[in-house]
Amino acid sequence: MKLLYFAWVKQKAGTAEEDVVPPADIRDVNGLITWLKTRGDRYEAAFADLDIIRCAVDQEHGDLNTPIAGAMEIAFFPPVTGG
Amino acid sequence: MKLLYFAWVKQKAGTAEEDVVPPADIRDVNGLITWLKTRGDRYEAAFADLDIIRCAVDQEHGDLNTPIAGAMEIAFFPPVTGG
Amino acid sequence: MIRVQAEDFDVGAEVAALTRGRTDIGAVVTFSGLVRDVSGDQAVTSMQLEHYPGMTEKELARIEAEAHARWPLQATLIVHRVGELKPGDNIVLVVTASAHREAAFEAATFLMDYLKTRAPFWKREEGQGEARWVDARENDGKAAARWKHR
Amino acid sequence: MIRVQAEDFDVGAEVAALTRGRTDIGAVVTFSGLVRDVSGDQAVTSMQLEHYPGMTEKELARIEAEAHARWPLQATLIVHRVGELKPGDNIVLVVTASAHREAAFEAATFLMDYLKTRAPFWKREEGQGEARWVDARENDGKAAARWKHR
Repeated sequence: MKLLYFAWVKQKAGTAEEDVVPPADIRDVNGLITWLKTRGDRYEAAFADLDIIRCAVDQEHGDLNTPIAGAMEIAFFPPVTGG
Repeated sequence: MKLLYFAWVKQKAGTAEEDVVPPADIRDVNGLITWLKTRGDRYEAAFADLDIIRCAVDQEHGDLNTPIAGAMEIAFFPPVTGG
Repeated sequence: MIRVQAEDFDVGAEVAALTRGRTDIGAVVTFSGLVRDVSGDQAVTSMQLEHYPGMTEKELARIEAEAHARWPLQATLIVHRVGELKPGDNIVLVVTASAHREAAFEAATFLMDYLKTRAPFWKREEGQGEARWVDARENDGKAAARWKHR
Repeated sequence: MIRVQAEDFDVGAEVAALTRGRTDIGAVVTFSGLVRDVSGDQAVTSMQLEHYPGMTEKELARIEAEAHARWPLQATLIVHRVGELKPGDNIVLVVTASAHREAAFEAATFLMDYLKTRAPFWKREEGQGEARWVDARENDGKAAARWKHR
């Protein structure tokens, strides 16, 4: 599974992109974040306030409850500010 | 006093512009129209349906009750259709 | 700024002129009105735009001033063509510039709603061998009325 | 039509391309968003536009399809720039073309409201020696929410 990070989430996570194999019992975005936070301080920092974290699963907007089974690409980013 | 006519009001009245001296007891646009209609069939035709006649007194939108005392220029036209 | 002219206009050139050298404008909205080849169910081959010289400019200036009184606008432009036009030709251009998009969108909508019901222009369409004066749209009156109590 | 590009755009050329040779379009609305030299009370000397390649195009296409499902539109265009921009530079262009102005105005407003809250772009402003990621505006969320039940 490919993870992507954008804007300040990328800066805090210290990476733009990484490949991970989360444990098989992780079912949704919320579970994935909980697992990521066990992997180091920079993930703790990136995901400290989930109110300002947005995500996309396979390039479609998702939320904490979106299932991740079969997903190829999951992205984390702040609320968008284009336009 | 100068009278101006536009669009189909001009076509029915048979003139674009004319100078008139209405009787001194005519106080408002309604009185002016009533007087104009006594001047011939083409005015009767132009002012047959007052629901679709609009007017301007000295280049500001008016209505049947707008006073005409001191007015230099009064225009009659259909509802506008620009834009 | 107000212009009544027979000549065509260029949306891009007008926007560029309004924003050139400025860094306080965050949003520009333009509206262009064009001649269509049908009106109701009738074919249109040409259109004559008549207006009331003198009052037209005054009324457009009043409408523009009203927009500036209602919204924080850095710049506005109204250009209206007169004379003979063909299907596909430009008729009217409204441009609004503001710091934020809400004011630019609302002011442009307002300018068009008011222009449609207050600016002294009249369209005469030709097609299928006959000419007819265009009737005012009831919807235009309703669109203008919604700004009354805002 | 959707474009994500580093290059600038020309509003007039885009409108001309959309309307060329057509006589069924009565109304064209454009929205241009520009970089301002202040953000809140902070000076801005440059702006970086980051985006999510792949998802950006998909999301803009979804937003555009939603507008076509809601309004009778002859044509639409969304152009969004990425990379480094300076105050006064264009950021985004939305163009809507319809037979009548109501649809063109509403669809352009809708496209901007949805783009602001759904398209994966992030602005980073620089000024007075520091860089900061722009916070989302609460008003943008409210503006987008008003289309939910229409």
